[in-house]
Amino acid sequence: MERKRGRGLLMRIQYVLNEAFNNIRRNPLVVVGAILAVFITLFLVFATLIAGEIARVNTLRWTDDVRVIAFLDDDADVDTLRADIESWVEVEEVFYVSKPEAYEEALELLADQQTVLETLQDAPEIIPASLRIKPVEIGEYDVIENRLQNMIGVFSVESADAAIDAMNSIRGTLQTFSLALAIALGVAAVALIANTINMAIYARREDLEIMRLVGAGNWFVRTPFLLEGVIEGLLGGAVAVAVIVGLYRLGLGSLETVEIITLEVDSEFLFTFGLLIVTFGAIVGLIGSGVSLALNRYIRS
Amino acid sequence: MERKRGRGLLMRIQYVLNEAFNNIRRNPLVVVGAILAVFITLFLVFATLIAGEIARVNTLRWTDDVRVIAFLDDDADVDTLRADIESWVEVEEVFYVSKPEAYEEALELLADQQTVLETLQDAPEIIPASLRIKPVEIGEYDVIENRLQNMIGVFSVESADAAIDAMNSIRGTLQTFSLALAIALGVAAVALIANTINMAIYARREDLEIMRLVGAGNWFVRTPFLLEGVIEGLLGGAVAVAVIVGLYRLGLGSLETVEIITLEVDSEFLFTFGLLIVTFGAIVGLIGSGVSLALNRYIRS
Amino acid sequence: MIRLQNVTKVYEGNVIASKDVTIEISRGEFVFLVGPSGSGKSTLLRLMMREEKPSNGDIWVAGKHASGMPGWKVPHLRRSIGTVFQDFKLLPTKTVYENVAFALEVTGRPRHVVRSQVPQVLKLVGLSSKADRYPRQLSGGEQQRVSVARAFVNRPLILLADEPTGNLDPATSVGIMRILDRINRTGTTVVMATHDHAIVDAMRRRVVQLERGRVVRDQSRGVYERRTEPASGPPLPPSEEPVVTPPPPEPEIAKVEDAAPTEEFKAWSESGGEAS
Amino acid sequence: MIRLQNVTKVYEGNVIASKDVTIEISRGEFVFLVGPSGSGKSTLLRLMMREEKPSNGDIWVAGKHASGMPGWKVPHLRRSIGTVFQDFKLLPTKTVYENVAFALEVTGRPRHVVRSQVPQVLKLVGLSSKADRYPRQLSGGEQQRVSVARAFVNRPLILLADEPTGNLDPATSVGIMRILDRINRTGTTVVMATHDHAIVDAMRRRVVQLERGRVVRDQSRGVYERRTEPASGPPLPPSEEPVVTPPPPEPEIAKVEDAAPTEEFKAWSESGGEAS
Ligand SMILES: Nc1ncnc2c1ncn2[C@@H]1O[C@H](COP(=O)(O)OP(=O)(O)OP(=O)(O)O)[C@@H](O)[C@H]1O
Ligand SMILES: Nc1ncnc2c1ncn2[C@@H]1O[C@H](COP(=O)(O)OP(=O)(O)OP(=O)(O)O)[C@@H](O)[C@H]1O
Ligand SMILES: [Mg+2]
Ligand SMILES: [Mg+2]
Repeated sequence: MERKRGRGLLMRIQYVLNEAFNNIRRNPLVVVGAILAVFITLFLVFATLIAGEIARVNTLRWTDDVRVIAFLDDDADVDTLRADIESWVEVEEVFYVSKPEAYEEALELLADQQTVLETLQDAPEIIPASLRIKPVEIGEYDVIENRLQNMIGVFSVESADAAIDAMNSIRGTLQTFSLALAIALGVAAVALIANTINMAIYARREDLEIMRLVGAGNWFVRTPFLLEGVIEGLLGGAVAVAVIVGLYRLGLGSLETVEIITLEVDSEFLFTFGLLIVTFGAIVGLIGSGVSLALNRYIRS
Repeated sequence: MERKRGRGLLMRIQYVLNEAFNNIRRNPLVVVGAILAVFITLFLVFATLIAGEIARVNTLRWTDDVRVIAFLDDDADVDTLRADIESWVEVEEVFYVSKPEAYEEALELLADQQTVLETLQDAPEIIPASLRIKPVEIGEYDVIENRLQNMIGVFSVESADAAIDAMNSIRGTLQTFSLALAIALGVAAVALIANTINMAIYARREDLEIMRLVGAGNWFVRTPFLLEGVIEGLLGGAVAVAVIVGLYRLGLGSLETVEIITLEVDSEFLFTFGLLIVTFGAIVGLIGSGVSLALNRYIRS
Repeated sequence: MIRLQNVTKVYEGNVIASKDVTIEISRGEFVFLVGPSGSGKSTLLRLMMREEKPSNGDIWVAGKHASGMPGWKVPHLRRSIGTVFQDFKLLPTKTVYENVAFALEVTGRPRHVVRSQVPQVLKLVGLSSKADRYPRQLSGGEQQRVSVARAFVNRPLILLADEPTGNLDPATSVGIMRILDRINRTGTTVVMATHDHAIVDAMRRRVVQLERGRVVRDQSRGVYERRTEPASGPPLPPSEEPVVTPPPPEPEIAKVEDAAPTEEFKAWSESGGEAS
Repeated sequence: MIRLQNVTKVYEGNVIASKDVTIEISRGEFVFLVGPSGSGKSTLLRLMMREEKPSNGDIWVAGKHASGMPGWKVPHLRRSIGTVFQDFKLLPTKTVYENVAFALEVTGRPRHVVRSQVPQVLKLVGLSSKADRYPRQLSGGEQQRVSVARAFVNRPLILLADEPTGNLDPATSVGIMRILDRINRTGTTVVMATHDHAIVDAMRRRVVQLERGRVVRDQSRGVYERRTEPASGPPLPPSEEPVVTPPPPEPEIAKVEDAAPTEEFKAWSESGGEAS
């Protein structure tokens, strides 16, 4: 009895696989339609995710330049100060800019403010020496600022508060936007794929009715369709990932040199998200066929 | 003969309209599927267009603040200069900033550059009076600069070249991006809608075969399907526009007060693009059904 | 009216469905196509209406070279042919009325013609009360009668009928046959594939018998079975106990539900007004 | 085996297809359902296999309360019933072999049973050489025989056959009837709707006659036509010239193509091994 039941299950699995693959082979138009829908929508989702990642990487680079500047008294003990500050956990790196270097820098920075420049040239010594401190986390600049303010030898602390906040907010906006877009596209993908699979099942409503008339149980009829949905979702997702990765590698080769922003994305990111997209395709395929089987009045008992 | 042919044409138009509406009424699942696909894709396209427009309006506002500054000699004839400059076609407006006003402004602008500030406070008279000139077109700032350079009474001309160029490039990037996105989504929409209508026709392949067997000519069979595609495209597009405009008005009421960027979009823009989207839907519907009729082997003679 | 000249039809998979068939059918003839299942009756009818093209040979129908004409001319040919399909081929999304009207609409008949003809034809086949039903709401025989009604509603030159009584009881079959006979008497050429020996034997018209795609008999005023063939086995097993066998039933007149077919037919055939 | 108790079926649109039908069919009986087109034969068969639920009354099939069982139990009921559908209902995307195998697969039979049974059954109905064709590549009669093969391949307790010979020539019909008769003799209950009076008259089994949804006759060893009914009109019009009328054809034995049905049937019915 036990053995018989086990064999029956094997039979059914074999049947379901057979059935699903035969369906796919014999209804190419419907299947290609479903795969196309999955492909296009997941292509868009994946492209958006990559665009978001490119934005993130690039805006992250901006913040590489964020420094808190401690202007030093002329008699400050630079080496001690520097060693002290370097030991803080919030601090990643500290540079020293001497008075002459600071003057050179000022000349450059203020190049188009002629009036101020002229004034400076009259008194090069008014530009003080400074320590440039790079925070580990961009958000920690105010902690560093507070600690610096109380140190001996530091007469003034400066950080481009407004600039940092602006950068942070642009980064935030870009990330929120690309995430929102990816989610919106994801939702659209679910709806479109479910819709397409629904129509594919509608196109075969007579088959389903006949199967039930011949005595096929609910799961006997449904499982091949569910599996078919999963396979279509998988294929569509895989094609989307392959095309995107292909296009991306192609585009990388021809574009990277012309633009200053980097288009390079972590290949681990590509892999992880590629896998996610394919899984997503499979799940959506399953949901799509599940929903249509549940909705479709031709299949309900 | 003439009259009869005229009546025959009328009969056919009536038949085609009847047929298309009956199809829509009697195959609700297929029709709703097609409309859903049009709706979702055109929703995304239209939303992207509006987001692009919001970005455009907002970045346009930034450039409102673009001014060319002409620093004046202490003995310049301000009124004559001003009248002269105001007469140029490239110039929209000219403001005069006197020496005391310029000093106040400098104090504010350099508030966080303490060292420079201290220097300034020692010699308030080094900040000159100036004319602030607003160009009609942001791109024309260099023409104005050149003309100013040669005028008597102007000792120096300044405009935030780098800033202006950066703004322009951000605007350009945003616009290119949203246009590219809209086009990509548009292409995806065409493919998805055509695909859906194709499957809708596939679901009715038997009907089409039977019609041909009973002696229906190519156009007698096809026109109702083409019309149906157009109607589905129109409806999907109209729903997309209605939903977007509805959501947008709703969002406008609750969001505008919290953000500094404006979300207001010209209602003429909404109207024009709404109409475009609906037309686009109709055309895509027509193309979709046309392509499937051409491709579908069940309908070819 | 219809001429097949050395026609051979080979379906994909090397299935020979017609082999070197030559038949000439004159205007106004009534021809029965008989033969066992799979002998190629439907294939011949499909060739005549150009649903299929012959692999070899030529076919002329209503003066046109059916096997050679370009695809876009086919609808025109089919409009002069009425067809009763073995599997009915009704449009599932149209009602009975609309299915029949469709055959008139494809020829561009004005609406008032459709409005007067369709109800008359439906009355003729006994389906007046079911005009607004969809095919799936009909019994098998009712669907078959809709297919019959659609085939002759536009008074075609040629009527091809593929087992038009296969799903009908003998009484209704006789009714349908009476209608086909009357249509034939008004000049329409009728070709009918059938398995109903009672009908063939009662009507005694030309019989073309097929076997494995070949014409093995072409006899005017023939019967269903060739008499020379010997019975090849024991008869059907009867119930165990012996009973008195009644005389074989004679074909009866139609008991078509709504009205006597004769009057209906008269009304219908006199209302030809608009249609030429 | 099958019991209908005061069964009434009203379709949407207030169509009364069965009216107060009470029938009891015992195990092993062979019942013909006869009656004019639209009299409710298919409806009764649909009710027995629970394709439809009665509007009123109760139905027991194979010891189960078919009209009252929940939907998820229906597949189990149907697996003990083999059905030949009037419109065949073959799966268009499956080959002949697969269509027949499907009826075994739904009951979870092991593969070697499928592999041995299906070819035998196909041989029995004369379709061995067409196992790999798709339904659209078959003639009407061949499709009907596939439907017949599928209905009895899993040796059901009950066989419901809706005009299983409607698209077959008399010889093949007799072949099919011989198979049904043998299946019946092995203990299967057979209910068959038919219009073929030759078959009904030759076999002399129980006949249930319907008219407008009501049972008007229930006669053991009956014939197709009730003899009390008068012929209601003139006979079919014969061809103008008189000819010698041959004697009415007797039903002949099947000329099923591949082999003599008797031996085939023996092989098939002895190979029941795996199936209980
Ligand atoms: N789904 C349905 N909806 C409405 N009416 C229906 C439906 N199915 C059948 N009918 C009607 O019920 C009546 C009986 O139909 P049924 O199919 O049982 O007849 P039948 O005896 O099998 O006839 P036939 O010999 O022509 O096949 C017919 O008048 C038919 O029009
Ligand atoms: N599309 C097709 N592809 C391949 N073979 C086909 C196709 N259509 C028909 N056949 C084969 O051609 C032969 C003749 O078929 P046809 O339909 O003409 O027979 P028929 O005389 O009408 O039979 P029936 O009385 O059963 O309807 C059959 O053996 C059939 O299997
Ligand atoms: Mg046939
Ligand atoms: Mg029936």
